[in-house]
Amino acid sequence: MEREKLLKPGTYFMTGNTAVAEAALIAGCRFFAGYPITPSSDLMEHMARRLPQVGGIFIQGEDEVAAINMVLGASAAGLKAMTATSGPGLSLMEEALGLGFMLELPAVVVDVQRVGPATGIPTLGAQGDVMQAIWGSHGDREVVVYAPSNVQEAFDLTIDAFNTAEELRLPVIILLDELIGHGYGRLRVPNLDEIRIVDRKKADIVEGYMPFKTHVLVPPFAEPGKGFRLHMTGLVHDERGYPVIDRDATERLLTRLLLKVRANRDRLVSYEVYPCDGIDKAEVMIVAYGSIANIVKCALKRLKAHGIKAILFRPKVLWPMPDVELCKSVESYGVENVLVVEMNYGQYLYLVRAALLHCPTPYRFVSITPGFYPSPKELSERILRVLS
Amino acid sequence: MEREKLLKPGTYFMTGNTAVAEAALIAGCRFFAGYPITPSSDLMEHMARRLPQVGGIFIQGEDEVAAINMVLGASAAGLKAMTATSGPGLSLMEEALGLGFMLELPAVVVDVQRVGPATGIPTLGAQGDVMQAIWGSHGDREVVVYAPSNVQEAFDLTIDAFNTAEELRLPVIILLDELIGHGYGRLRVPNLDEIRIVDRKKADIVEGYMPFKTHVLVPPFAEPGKGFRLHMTGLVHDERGYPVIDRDATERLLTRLLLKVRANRDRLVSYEVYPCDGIDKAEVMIVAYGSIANIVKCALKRLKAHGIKAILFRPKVLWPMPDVELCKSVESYGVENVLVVEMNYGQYLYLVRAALLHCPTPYRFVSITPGFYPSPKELSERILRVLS
Amino acid sequence: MSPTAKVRGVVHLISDLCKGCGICVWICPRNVLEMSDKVNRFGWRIPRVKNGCVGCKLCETYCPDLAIWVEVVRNGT
Amino acid sequence: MSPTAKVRGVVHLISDLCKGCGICVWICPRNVLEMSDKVNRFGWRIPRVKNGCVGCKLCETYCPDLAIWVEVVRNGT
Amino acid sequence: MSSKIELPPTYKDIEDLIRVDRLPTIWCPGCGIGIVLKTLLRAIKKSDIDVDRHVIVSGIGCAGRVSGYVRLDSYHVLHGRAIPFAIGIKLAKPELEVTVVSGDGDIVGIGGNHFIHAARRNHDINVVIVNNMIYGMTGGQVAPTTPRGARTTTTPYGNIERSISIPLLAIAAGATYVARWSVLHVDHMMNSFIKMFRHKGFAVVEILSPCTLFASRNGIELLQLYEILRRKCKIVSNPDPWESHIDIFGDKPIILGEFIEIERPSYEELVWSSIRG
Amino acid sequence: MSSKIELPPTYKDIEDLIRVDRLPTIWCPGCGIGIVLKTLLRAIKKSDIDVDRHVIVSGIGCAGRVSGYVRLDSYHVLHGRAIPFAIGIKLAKPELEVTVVSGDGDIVGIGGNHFIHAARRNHDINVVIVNNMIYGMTGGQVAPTTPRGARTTTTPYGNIERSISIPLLAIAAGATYVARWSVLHVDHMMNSFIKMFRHKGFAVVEILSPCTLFASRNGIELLQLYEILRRKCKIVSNPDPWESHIDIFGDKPIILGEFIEIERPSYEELVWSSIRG
Amino acid sequence: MISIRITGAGGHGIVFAARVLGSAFTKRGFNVAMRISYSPAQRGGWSRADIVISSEEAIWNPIADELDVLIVTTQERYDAEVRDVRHGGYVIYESEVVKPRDIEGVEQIPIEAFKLAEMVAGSRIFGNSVLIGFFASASGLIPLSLLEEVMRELGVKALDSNLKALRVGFERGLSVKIHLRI
Amino acid sequence: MISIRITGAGGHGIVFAARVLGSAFTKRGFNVAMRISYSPAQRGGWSRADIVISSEEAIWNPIADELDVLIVTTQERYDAEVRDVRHGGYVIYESEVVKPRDIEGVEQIPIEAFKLAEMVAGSRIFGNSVLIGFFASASGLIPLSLLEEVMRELGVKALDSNLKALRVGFERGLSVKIHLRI
Ligand SMILES: Cc1ncc(C[n+]2csc(CCOP(=O)(O)OP(=O)(O)O)c2C)c(N)n1
Ligand SMILES: Cc1ncc(C[n+]2csc(CCOP(=O)(O)OP(=O)(O)O)c2C)c(N)n1
Ligand code: SF4
Ligand code: SF4
Ligand code: SF4
Ligand code: SF4
Ligand code: SF4
Ligand code: SF4
Ligand SMILES: [Mg+2]
Ligand SMILES: [Mg+2]
Repeated sequence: MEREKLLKPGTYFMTGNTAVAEAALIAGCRFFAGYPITPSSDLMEHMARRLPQVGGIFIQGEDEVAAINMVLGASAAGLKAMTATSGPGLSLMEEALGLGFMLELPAVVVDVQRVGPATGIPTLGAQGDVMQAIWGSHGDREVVVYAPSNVQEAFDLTIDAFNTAEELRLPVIILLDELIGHGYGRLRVPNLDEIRIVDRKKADIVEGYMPFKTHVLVPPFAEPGKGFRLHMTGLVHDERGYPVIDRDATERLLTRLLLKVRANRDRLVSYEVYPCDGIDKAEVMIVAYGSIANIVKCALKRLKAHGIKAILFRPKVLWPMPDVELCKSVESYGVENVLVVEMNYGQYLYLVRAALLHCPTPYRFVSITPGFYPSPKELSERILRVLS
Repeated sequence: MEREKLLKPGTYFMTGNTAVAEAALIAGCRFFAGYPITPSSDLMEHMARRLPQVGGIFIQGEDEVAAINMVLGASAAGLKAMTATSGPGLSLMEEALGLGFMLELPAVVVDVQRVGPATGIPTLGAQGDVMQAIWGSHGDREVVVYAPSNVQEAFDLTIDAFNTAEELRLPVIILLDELIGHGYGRLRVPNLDEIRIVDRKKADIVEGYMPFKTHVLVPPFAEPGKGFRLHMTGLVHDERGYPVIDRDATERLLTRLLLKVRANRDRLVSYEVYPCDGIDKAEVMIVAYGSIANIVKCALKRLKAHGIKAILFRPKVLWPMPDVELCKSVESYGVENVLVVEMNYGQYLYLVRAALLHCPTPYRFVSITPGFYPSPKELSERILRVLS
Repeated sequence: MSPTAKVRGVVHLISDLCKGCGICVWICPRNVLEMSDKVNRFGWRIPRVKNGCVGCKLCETYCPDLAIWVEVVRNGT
Repeated sequence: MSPTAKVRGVVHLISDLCKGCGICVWICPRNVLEMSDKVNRFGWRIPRVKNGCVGCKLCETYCPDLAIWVEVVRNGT
Repeated sequence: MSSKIELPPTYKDIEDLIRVDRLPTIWCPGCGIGIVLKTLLRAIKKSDIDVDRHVIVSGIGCAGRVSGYVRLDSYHVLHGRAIPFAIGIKLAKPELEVTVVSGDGDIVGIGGNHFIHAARRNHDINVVIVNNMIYGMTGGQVAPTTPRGARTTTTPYGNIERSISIPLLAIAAGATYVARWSVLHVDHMMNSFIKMFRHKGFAVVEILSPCTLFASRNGIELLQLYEILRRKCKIVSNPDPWESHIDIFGDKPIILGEFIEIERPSYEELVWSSIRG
Repeated sequence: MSSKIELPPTYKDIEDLIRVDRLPTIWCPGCGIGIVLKTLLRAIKKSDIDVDRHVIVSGIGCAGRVSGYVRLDSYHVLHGRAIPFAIGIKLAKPELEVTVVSGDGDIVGIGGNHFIHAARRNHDINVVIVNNMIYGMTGGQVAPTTPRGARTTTTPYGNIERSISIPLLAIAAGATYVARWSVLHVDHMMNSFIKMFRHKGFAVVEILSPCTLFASRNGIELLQLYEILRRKCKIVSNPDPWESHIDIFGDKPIILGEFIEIERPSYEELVWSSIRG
Repeated sequence: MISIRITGAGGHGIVFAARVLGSAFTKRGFNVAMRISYSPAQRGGWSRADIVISSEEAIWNPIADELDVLIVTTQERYDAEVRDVRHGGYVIYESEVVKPRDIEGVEQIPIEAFKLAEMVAGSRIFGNSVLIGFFASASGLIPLSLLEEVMRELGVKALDSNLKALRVGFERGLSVKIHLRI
Repeated sequence: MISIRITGAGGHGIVFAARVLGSAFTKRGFNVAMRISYSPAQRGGWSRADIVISSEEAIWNPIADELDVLIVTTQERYDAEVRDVRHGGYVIYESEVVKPRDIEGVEQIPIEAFKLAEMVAGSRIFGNSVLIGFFASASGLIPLSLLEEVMRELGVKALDSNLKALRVGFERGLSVKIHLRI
């Protein structure tokens, strides 16, 4: 019955925010707690309408801190849970993202980016929260950061995001920006059977169950109310979940948690090289993601007209970073110049530079004024100026 | 009279937290709002006792968000203001750090780092908040991050931090860790006259005063109550302080704000190369900062005994990063291997890698378990293992 | 001023400020105002003034946009 | 049990659990307990039991550390 | 866009306090916030405090935009954080008269904790809450003040939450002056504003203000909301805060009035006297 | 450190609910939290709810450590955030009986906003607040509950803030069961705990608990604090929440009792019935 | 690849019109990217939809270098946006409210959408549907039946009136020729 | 460079003793780095101060490879920490409570600090001052007058009693020789 209420297979024309919401429902999300903020509010509003239809719970919290902690609580109780926000809200959620990581609670956080810092320009998109998504919590925590660049990907990567969150038991982030969130595009929804849905592995009741076993990367999940008598704490803890102050226990816990992402990087990494065929050598490789990558694609034609052979390297997953793959592309295409294009003043740029150390290549940066998407023509002119 | 109540010139044996507090008072700090958190609470407690003695205001907020916003308000009213916290609190303050940057309000935020993420280990030090300090807010914001490695530096860099905050009108961060914050060490306080104290430039009342003039990097500060009838907003704004949605105005505002740090990087950058003499070639350059750098210094002797010529490159200011200077040292010492040592699982490492792209050199990383300071012997053994 | 003195009002509209909300129309106790078909340069339909204003200034008081004001004219002056 | 039945108590201390806070000493209506010089393995001074316990169990009830308990012995049994 | 707009002569008294170059405001046609704005400015003019000593702080939201239209020292800060920012200003410069003007969601939603603790400490600041019973700026989501049953974009099936009473919460937390009016009660509002400037301590004035979005989400016209206010508001002297919950679509009257006015040393008095003493 | 500790036979009834392997607790000698812990566990045993359906959530602080000593599904989350986390659990699995146990600072200091809005929405969770009138875990700083005049590490010259009354705040915000006891009122406490488990809606039980740090910062012994409680606490039936401010060093009695017990549909009831309906 | 902009006042149903067009192109198998923008004011002001239709799978960018077609319903928007139309492009304007300037190389096509809507559907608010129909037939890119299908699927209120307006617009467009290649 | 550790129970005044020593070395012109640690329990438990004294300007590290001197006042700490003392190092232990094990190459020096404190100053709580005095004279590194000066400056309560305890400790230490080189 619930299944009937999910988005039917077919072709749609919808916004990125709606696509994320519908994908979440299909992925099994049955809990949403949020707090309004442009340009993510319509995603929340969609969930407010849709969740009760599929037997799920929607609640608007008194603030973002409440929302993310409710999400973690619901996840602790076994539901797939999600929130959506924009930059200011993500800032407020950072502490809890660390808790989710420490308690190994799956959760999906959508950040529909707008111009920052502070209140910035609420209605216009940007790419200013990239480093915050990766590094915004205190202490060492790993996260998986998805950066869809169109409505179809918003849908597909949301499914992936839930699957990853469940499989690795950690909070993951989906970075949209206003242009993708509010922009409409084509969405093809396959038959539900063709969509791979992962549910977290549940623990069986056994005597001596260790909720934080360290010889498996992702211990099975124990649901409350089943008799596990489980203790979870945001303090550094041992295999039983008890707080400890001990070097080995700390090292064991933190490295295991980090390895969920680090040891799985090959599976998590995702990127596109465009055009995918017809080119075997490129002087310039442009690194871009999200909505900006779309404009880059259009600009490539113009660059070609100016005699510049360029390709786009587009991470779909920003973190873990496709750094090895980036270097491979640099090498296999004989790239002479790497050009990072972001709608911010230099963020992912630093990680690209760190990656390039493995295949030293000159690099350049094109900063696009947050909020103001250039046309392909404007962008290609900017690029030409930087390259010359 | 106030001056008499400041720490007298002389030699002291005190904790890093106390040294920061006393330096703040000397630098002119007259407002502190905070919220208790180990291992920074004693800094706040010191201010609670000392501020009223020098005519300053102390208040404990209901949470960290209140504390940092009170600090910004007090700064907006013209006082030099400060707060101190640890990782979880810094997470909660990130949104307001962006506001301070946008409103150009000087403020000093001390983060006495402990083991994270989440609650982690409250009583033990770590270096896990480095990337958060640099990248933790949404949107693009610049910050200056100080990383003293002993009590004397805690004092000296706090003076610098206030001066920078006032001069550039922005929030700056001082990163301590538990070992420096709670550790005792020698402090030599010079005559007050020998300490350079910078006060923000104040605006004069003139018709048509532009609070956010864009042809000066740091516009003079207008105090409320003086008739300026000033408007400040966290929205993107024009020279009058009015919110605007305009590409040029956005570009002008954001680049000017970022340039405060970027254009001043040469003056802000600070680092030590150790030993500062007696070595002209080093196979290995260790990059470390804060308390870990002290242990590295002691370990160098042991490395030498193993026939390894190594030097320490220690940023005192983590951001802006001494990247050019790092490369210069790599080149001038003929370094063959760079070794980053941090008490985390790899943070500053990424920025070191990005820097090394300008002087490609093999690198290694030594991760020290957060909370558990190694002895020089343990550390040198770790290093030897990594190098072999 | 004697309470029986006859008072009337002359209503002025700053059409650029008006947003056509109709509060003035709604609140006027004498039905002096009604919405017109005229739009201002921001595209808002603005009210029209009819006769019978007694100068009570309710319209002025409750206009959120400072767009309407009333000149009170005392009898004989 | 008749209300006049004489009741006494035998007080037991789990010394490992005691933190020597003295609540039991303070609360005992019969002054049955007093702090001793004995320390337990965590270094806490622990109380000593004297005579006269009436088995009211106040000490047990208010010991925060579950360290003291009272066996109530009824007269004649 | 807004070149050369001039205010009517009847607003000459407050013309110097308005950023006329920013008119018309961004508010919807008929939005009550404009009435609050002009009443506030008139009260400032009538207060015995030099206008240059008045400072306005607001958070984010439609009501928060007030700070941008006043020609006064004014700060438009983070969503929910106007109160701590204002406290920082007031503590630093006690000679300033600091007034927070912001929305219901901003002050008692996300900012609720600052609100209750500022009331408790009796900070000597004024808080004007424009209560439109909804999150206006973000497009009409449920607010803590939204009446039970009301429809909003996040309560498409009707709100199941009880709405908060701002006067009751304020008094329970420790506020020392608390009043409630609607935008239809301009004289009372003005009077309360003047009182709150004089008051030494935490003063809260809640103003009920009709919102287009609240109306349309609930299938009525904005003017019908005004009509409801006109019909249902009842001014009570010494009103009982326990009776102050707002039942906008029900039968119960909406209680207006001054709920409390007491003296208690403000935080600023105490802290400054301890420093000077 | 704590090998082979065995509980006294009189605790056999709750032995299975205690993580005996973690004893002794980290709490100071004489800390009242231990009394709350054992009373809570006894109440859980006496509740009609299967122990496996009980869930404990706590924030950070000395009182927050309770969750680590109970052998129940238990979550020790962020400072101030136990309530939203608990709400998440309860909404997701309404069959669980979710109880928050945490400190005064955690719940009404940093967590104050969650507290008032959870009360307003009448979430069907229980909140036990161990009020020691100070921030214990961090070494004795002022809390919103610290009495005026009291010394703490951050009020070295005496506290100038008014302390909050938890019952008053809870009721004003909308809580439907509110009681206050001290650790010296074990039977009443137990009774209230059992009641709160039965209660459908937001139930708050405040327990006054002496703290070594509060005592020593104010120049008295811990046992003197116990003595003050014994002397000054007064159990009142239908106590007036406005009279519930605590004046620990003054002459006024400390009012204990059940401040409110009313029925109002809980958020969970409403949301689940709308989904099922 | 073609780019279309529809713009006008807040109440003109711009977004709805754009969604109908976008959905129709999507159903025809194209990649459609669309962006919505509003004037900064809280209420009132203008709205705008930019649609880029592409036959290349990987292209999802709604931001075009220049417009092939501008559909506009207020003078203010006309004045602000007409310069974005490419040489050889088209402007379709509501001829009751918009007074076009002379522009070299741009074909400007009037249609009294509001009046027609009022006539056939009883209200000017269906003017947007007239415009969609007009563009569809003039460009020859979308059959009427597809538009009707989309409108039904979108679940609009007052479907009948919208359909009426749509049809009259479509009819009018038949006598006009707009040459576009996707 | 020398490293000293002082450790014992929570109430033993460990931190105070360490601050006095650290301040005295600082006043003698050395670089002193000191670290304080506590057992995890909220109250009670142990405390520990590690002091490293260096004559090199740039060295500020309180974490030593091994201890030159361990000063200890509980059996539990003795058992836990004695292994950190280097070959050739020293242990100064409170002889009433600590029963030392036999350790090759480590000189273990008893002093009944608590009893002496009780005798000369009226309370065992001044045992920490006895230990400082004892170490100062035994090592010959700090003159009595300097310790007295530091104690005065630190503004301790019960200064007189502390000074008495300090002096008796210093006296006792004169007959012992600890060889350390900074
Ligand atoms: C941290 C943060 N969260 C969310 C927002 C988005 N936001 C802007 S205004 C607003 C609510 C406005 O409601 P209210 O305070 O009632 O003011 P109104 O617009 O109704 O006057 C929200 C949620 C934000 N700016 N910052
Ligand atoms: C975000 C955050 N801020 C601050 C802290 C530090 N902290 C831990 S417990 C605590 C206060 C504890 O006081 P209370 O809640 O009254 O509990 P108690 O220890 O008195 O039982 C604080 C401030 C923290 N862990 N996280
Ligand atoms: S109340 Fe003011 S804005 Fe509204 S219609 Fe009347 S004049 Fe225009
Ligand atoms: S002044 Fe009074 S009578 Fe005259 S138009 Fe205005 S509201 Fe009507
Ligand atoms: S009350 Fe308990 S812990 Fe305290 S002294 Fe008595 S037995 Fe020991
Ligand atoms: S049972 Fe009662 S009488 Fe006996 S020792 Fe305990 S408190 Fe005293
Ligand atoms: S949304 Fe509501 S509060 Fe905001 S401007 Fe419009 S009417 Fe006013
Ligand atoms: S500090 Fe206070 S609350 Fe914390 S354990 Fe000690 S006595 Fe208990
Ligand atoms: Mg509102
Ligand atoms: Mg407490």
